[in-house]
Amino acid sequence: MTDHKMSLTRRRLLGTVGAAAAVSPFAINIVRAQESKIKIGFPVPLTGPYGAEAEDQVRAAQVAIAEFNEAGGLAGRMAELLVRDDKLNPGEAATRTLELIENDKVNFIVGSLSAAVQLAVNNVTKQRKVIFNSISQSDAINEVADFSPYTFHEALNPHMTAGAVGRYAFQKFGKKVVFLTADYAYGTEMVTGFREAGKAFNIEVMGDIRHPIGATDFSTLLPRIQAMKPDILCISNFGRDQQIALKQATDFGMKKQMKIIAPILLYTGRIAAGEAAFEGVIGGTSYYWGIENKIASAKAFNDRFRKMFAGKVPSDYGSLAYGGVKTLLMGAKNAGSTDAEKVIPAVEALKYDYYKGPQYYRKCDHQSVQSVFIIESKTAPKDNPTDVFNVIAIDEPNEANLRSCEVLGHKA
Amino acid sequence: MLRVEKLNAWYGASHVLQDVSLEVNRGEIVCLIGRNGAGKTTTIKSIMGLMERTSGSVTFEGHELLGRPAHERFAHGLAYVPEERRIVTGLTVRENLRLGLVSSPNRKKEAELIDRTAEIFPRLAERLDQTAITMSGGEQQMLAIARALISDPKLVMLDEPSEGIMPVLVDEMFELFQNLKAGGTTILLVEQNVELALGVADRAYVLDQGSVVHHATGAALLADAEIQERYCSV
Amino acid sequence: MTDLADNSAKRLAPSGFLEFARRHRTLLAALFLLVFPLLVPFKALAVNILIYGLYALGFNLLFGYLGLLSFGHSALFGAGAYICGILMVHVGMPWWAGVLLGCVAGAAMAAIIGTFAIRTSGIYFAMVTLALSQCIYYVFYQATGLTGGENGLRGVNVEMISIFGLRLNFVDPLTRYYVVAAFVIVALWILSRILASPFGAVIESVRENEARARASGYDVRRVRLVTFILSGAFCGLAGALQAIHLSIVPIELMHYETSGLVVMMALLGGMGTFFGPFVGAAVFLLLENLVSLWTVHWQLFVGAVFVVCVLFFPRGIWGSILHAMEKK
Amino acid sequence: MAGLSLELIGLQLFAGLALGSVYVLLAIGLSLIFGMLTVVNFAHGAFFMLGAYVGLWLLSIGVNFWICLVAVPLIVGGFGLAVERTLIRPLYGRGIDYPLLLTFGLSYIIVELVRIVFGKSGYPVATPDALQGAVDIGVGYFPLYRLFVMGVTALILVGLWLFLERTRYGLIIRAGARDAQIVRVLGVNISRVWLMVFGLGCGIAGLGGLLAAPLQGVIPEMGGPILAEAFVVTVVGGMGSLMGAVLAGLLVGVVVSMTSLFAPEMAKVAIFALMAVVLLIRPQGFFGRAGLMS
Amino acid sequence: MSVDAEVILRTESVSKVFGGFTALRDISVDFRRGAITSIIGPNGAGKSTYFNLLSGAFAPTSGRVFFEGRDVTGLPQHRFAHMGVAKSFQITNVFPQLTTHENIRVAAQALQTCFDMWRPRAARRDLIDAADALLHLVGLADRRDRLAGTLAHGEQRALEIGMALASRPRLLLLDEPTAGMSPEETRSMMDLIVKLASERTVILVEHKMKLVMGISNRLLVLHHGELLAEGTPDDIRHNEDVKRVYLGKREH
Repeated sequence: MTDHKMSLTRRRLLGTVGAAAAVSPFAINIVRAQESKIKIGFPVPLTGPYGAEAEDQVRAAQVAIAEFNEAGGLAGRMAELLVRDDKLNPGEAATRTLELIENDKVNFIVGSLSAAVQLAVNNVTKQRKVIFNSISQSDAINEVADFSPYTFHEALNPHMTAGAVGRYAFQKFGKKVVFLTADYAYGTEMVTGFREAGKAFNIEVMGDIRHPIGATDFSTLLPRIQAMKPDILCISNFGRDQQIALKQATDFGMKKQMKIIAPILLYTGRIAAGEAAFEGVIGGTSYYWGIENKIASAKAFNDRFRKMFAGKVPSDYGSLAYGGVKTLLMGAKNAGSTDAEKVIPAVEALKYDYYKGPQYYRKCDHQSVQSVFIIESKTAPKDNPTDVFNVIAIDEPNEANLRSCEVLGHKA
Repeated sequence: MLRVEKLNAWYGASHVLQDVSLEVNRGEIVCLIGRNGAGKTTTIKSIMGLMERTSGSVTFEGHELLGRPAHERFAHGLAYVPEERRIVTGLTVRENLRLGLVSSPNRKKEAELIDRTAEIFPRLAERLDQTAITMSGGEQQMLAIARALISDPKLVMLDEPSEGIMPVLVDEMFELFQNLKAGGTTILLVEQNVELALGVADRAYVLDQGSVVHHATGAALLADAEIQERYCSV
Repeated sequence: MTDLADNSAKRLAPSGFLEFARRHRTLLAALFLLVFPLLVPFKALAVNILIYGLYALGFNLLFGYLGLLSFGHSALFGAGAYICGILMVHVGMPWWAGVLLGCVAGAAMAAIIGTFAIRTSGIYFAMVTLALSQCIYYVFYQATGLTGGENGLRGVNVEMISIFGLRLNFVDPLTRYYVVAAFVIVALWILSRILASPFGAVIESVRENEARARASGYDVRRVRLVTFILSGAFCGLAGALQAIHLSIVPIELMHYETSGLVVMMALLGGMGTFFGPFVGAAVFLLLENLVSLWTVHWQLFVGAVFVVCVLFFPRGIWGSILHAMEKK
Repeated sequence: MAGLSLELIGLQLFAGLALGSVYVLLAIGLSLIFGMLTVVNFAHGAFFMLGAYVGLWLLSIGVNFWICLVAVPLIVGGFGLAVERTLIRPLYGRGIDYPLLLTFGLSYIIVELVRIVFGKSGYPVATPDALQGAVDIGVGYFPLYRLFVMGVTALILVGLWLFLERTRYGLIIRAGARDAQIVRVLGVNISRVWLMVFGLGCGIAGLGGLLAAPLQGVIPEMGGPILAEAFVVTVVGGMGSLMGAVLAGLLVGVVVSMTSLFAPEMAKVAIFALMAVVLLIRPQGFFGRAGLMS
Repeated sequence: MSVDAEVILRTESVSKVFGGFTALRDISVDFRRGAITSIIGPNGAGKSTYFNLLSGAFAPTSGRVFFEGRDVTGLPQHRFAHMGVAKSFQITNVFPQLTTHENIRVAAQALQTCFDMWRPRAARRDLIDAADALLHLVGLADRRDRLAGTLAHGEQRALEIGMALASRPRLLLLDEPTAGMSPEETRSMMDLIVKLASERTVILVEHKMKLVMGISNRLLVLHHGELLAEGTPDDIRHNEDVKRVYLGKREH
């Protein structure tokens, strides 16, 4: 595989000359020769606070590309990954996606990390009928307003993770629940997921405290939560918000008073925030490398990843990128074409187990139906600093745990 | 003691001092007179090192000062009392006086020097611990002068000390200048109140449009109605 | 257009091409914009440059020409984008109505902020506009039903547009570029006329000497407010064009970093010059694009460029070029 | 409202003051620098972040936390000195915009350099052993470490106050902030004073970063949000006023904590709303000088 | 308040207090139409404060100001120009980055149009011509296209007067118009003032008493914020109080 960045740079330099040949608005899309590479645009937030996650996404995507190419590609057509920095900004992501589609003429787009970015990318791709496989979380992307036949969602959505964690926690730790929620769509979607799951357990919601996204201090919110004396505190936020909230809740001695759960715990976040803050916290994840002793495909994926990247293990968001790229490439291979109209039914038809057990895309909203792992953070053993979670339960793939197609506005 | 030769100064692009040359001898009171905008203030600001761009020569006791920063010129024994009595109004009178000593080697004797100053300026003695803003204009001017004197400078330059001050206080101030002179302090004075200034001055320079146009003893100038009319008319 | 419109003109004896260029600056700019997409790595970036260039021009009307530093222009830019988007998505208005009303919305937002902020000046004006724009940011952030909140507003889609019976495919990048360029050129022309008008003279005189302008009989506050509103109209238009270009409106458009961005662009290009802000926007975006392809540490380069510019090219890029030409 | 009691309000008030004390630490440095140099230091957040990283690095090589409390402000302050000497000094007399833009660019550079050296992901910083746990403050339990932060802030304030009011240098700074020229003609090398003040402000910001590290961990972007908040505090208090910075810092802390109690999602907008209201009523802030910079 | 056609401007016991300091105390004066009235007094007497009250730069703390019988107390500054009051400043106050011609043109434009933002400036031939005429009047015709900031001090003062005249005022207020001028410049400025006074009322603030004695119809003497004397030049010349504080300096 050539270094895509190098070749891009060269093209840029030639661009001022070369572009003159392609100015005619009618000449678009003619030059898409069959023997050319399969190009996958990959916008992820390389800069900004999720740079570490994004780098792991790139790594895992490269694993999928390498496997595809080693297996001979699509009748000899090799795949290529075009990485772009979306800077965690939807506007930048939309611009980058336009560049990938209009300039680089990519066949598929996979990527994104934040909800807003994935919705922005999706809006651009669906208008241009380019397949996009989103690898970040959102409930909105399943809904009819944002969904299109070109939209796939390999990642979990908040409803699924919160539901799985809720079903596990409410029966175990108690019914009195307080939410500490980031005040934006993703946060409220997680709370909705918990509440839906909680109905079966008759949970009592004592409070839902919203904090502004990007908060660095929770000390003014925590005393009130303590005063409510709940059994369970659901910290429904993400990334750094979550790390700081957990750290400060620990400082306030809240872990002794209540069980803290989170819909999603990030591997990279746990590494960054350290064991003390996460100790004993229970949450959900789409993937944890430690599942490899139970699931064969996970073992294969981890080994391949370790081999390519000096013994590193893939993170949760990384593995989603692997799945997202792999499914589209396999769909193309099965369809024998990169034509979107042919690839879509092929991907819809996939029943796959690439890295975490059986999965498939639901027909109506192209949501990947998959398992959710319930994990508990622990102190890593001395000899293996990557061993930070115990997988304490597996919520098996089940369409019944998803919001129904009707609820989402699709004609089932 | 102070020798200024071919001093030029600029505000931005405008050339405001042109080849100003003057001398101040030890123990003298020398006065700069001239109309508003004639360059008097600019001259002493240049001597003190407060102008951005200057050329020529300013020597003080044989040291070339041009190009040296203001604080070094202070260290050589120059003191400057700017116009509009620039005391620091948020500070007390005592603090303003202390400010006069912050970089003087005399600061070890601070208490003693403040006591001595209080004797010379009885009006300040009463209000040492008041905020300076509570004082009248004349008292503020006295404070500004006292602050410049407390470090025992060799040469004091004063810019329009009598401006906007009650006549009684002006008289008091000019008496002070004469006393200072008697005590060995050298004074370079810029004054609008020409008659009064020339009355105490040993010598005076007349400035007009950024140049020295006339130079004579105070008494001679006081008698020269034509020069006064031409360059200082009120 | 007379040479009165541009200060730098007066320092120069009228001479040959320079004088011609000055008189017909909109025309020359239009010609340049026709070939501009060929010089840029990709069309979407060229469109972004047009839009941010217009945003910076609007900002410069207030900062460079009137001398008021605003840190709240993101609210004007964002208002244009959101109102255009909301009217198209929720009300179903045609794209052109959305764009025009987006422009109006920018002006209206400027009127609201301006009414409060215009009482202050200097660094406090910057801070009041910052504070008010942040409040407006939260209003739009919270109104998720209309704006999509954190997720942003999606679906501001324009597929085909027809102008005088001519049907154009707006999804096509080059077509999109020329449609946006047409708006920008008209805006440039209008701005150029405003600056050359009697009111343009009033703006300059208020910047030059507020007390004198007041004594001459100008209501300085109203002049400021009207200029702020005009600035808002240009920024609102830029915002609306951004909405139909990207087909989304991210909440980030409203954030104060978007205000800071335009300040940087104007200073980088040269505030108070007609094209400076446009040049600043172009250089900034191109630089960011190129450097971020080489390295993820592009912010290091961006930061360094600013430090170097401030230290060694305080007139900005365009300002330095003009200055060098005048010296010859 | 569930669980609302007098104790809770008291605890909330206290949490607000504790939060405010971090704002104060940032704002006094900003205010000192602005009041003295009329430089709006946009890199102040970067210095805060730098303090946290320098602390992280020192702790990782085995320096104990208490020594860090002294070493970090010295190192960050020293860096501030270098910045003033090389980058900011050439800009004096060129208006307020240029230092503002320069420090803005500088903050990009500092943040990116930290990313290059320390990586993009954050690191946890453990609360020092002696300061772990919570103590009863009468209205409820409060983390000991936060009390410690309040204590350090109070100490810095008292120290700064004594320095400014009782020492020769303090006198120079107070006078120099009002009239730099007078101080020059009284023999003070004002550029050296400006240098020291910039270093002092940056040093205090660095200390703030070190103190914040155990509260929130360290990441390269941690200076951004706190800078915005510190700006609000400085502006509300009156730019250049230390007293204003202290009162406004505590006020902003309390406003945040009280909004958190009743409408937590509005906590962030409350800060800016407060600033807008204060500035519209009193454009120069609580203790600012009218007409400054206008 | 009866409209007295002879009185163009009247202050009724106006006072001005700045943060506890009384700069002006209880001054009542009628200014006659068509006369040159000079306000004199030593530095710090409150001349400039009084001038600023007359020109509307700020409102009095107490008392009232009437222009042509109309109460104008506290009206914003820009309204004064529209009523027919123009002023020049004590410190030179022009638009430095605009040309000399543009300075006057902008000032002339103020009473006609402010928010005309469409037509080119060149289309307003009348304003351009008016500005040229005024340049001629104040003797700056050959400086037409110079940036005002580059003019000599005396020229800038003349330009200011031109700008003040551009609004065709009935009352012209001049604050130390000869400050910092050479004797030649001063003389031509005085000639200009006399010429201007033939068509409009002029109120002059001056530091140099001898200068205005010859040209003024009436004089006001301020001292420590109070009105010390008022009358014709002869009255003032012989007033004992005035002699004491101003003319006679001190009798040693």
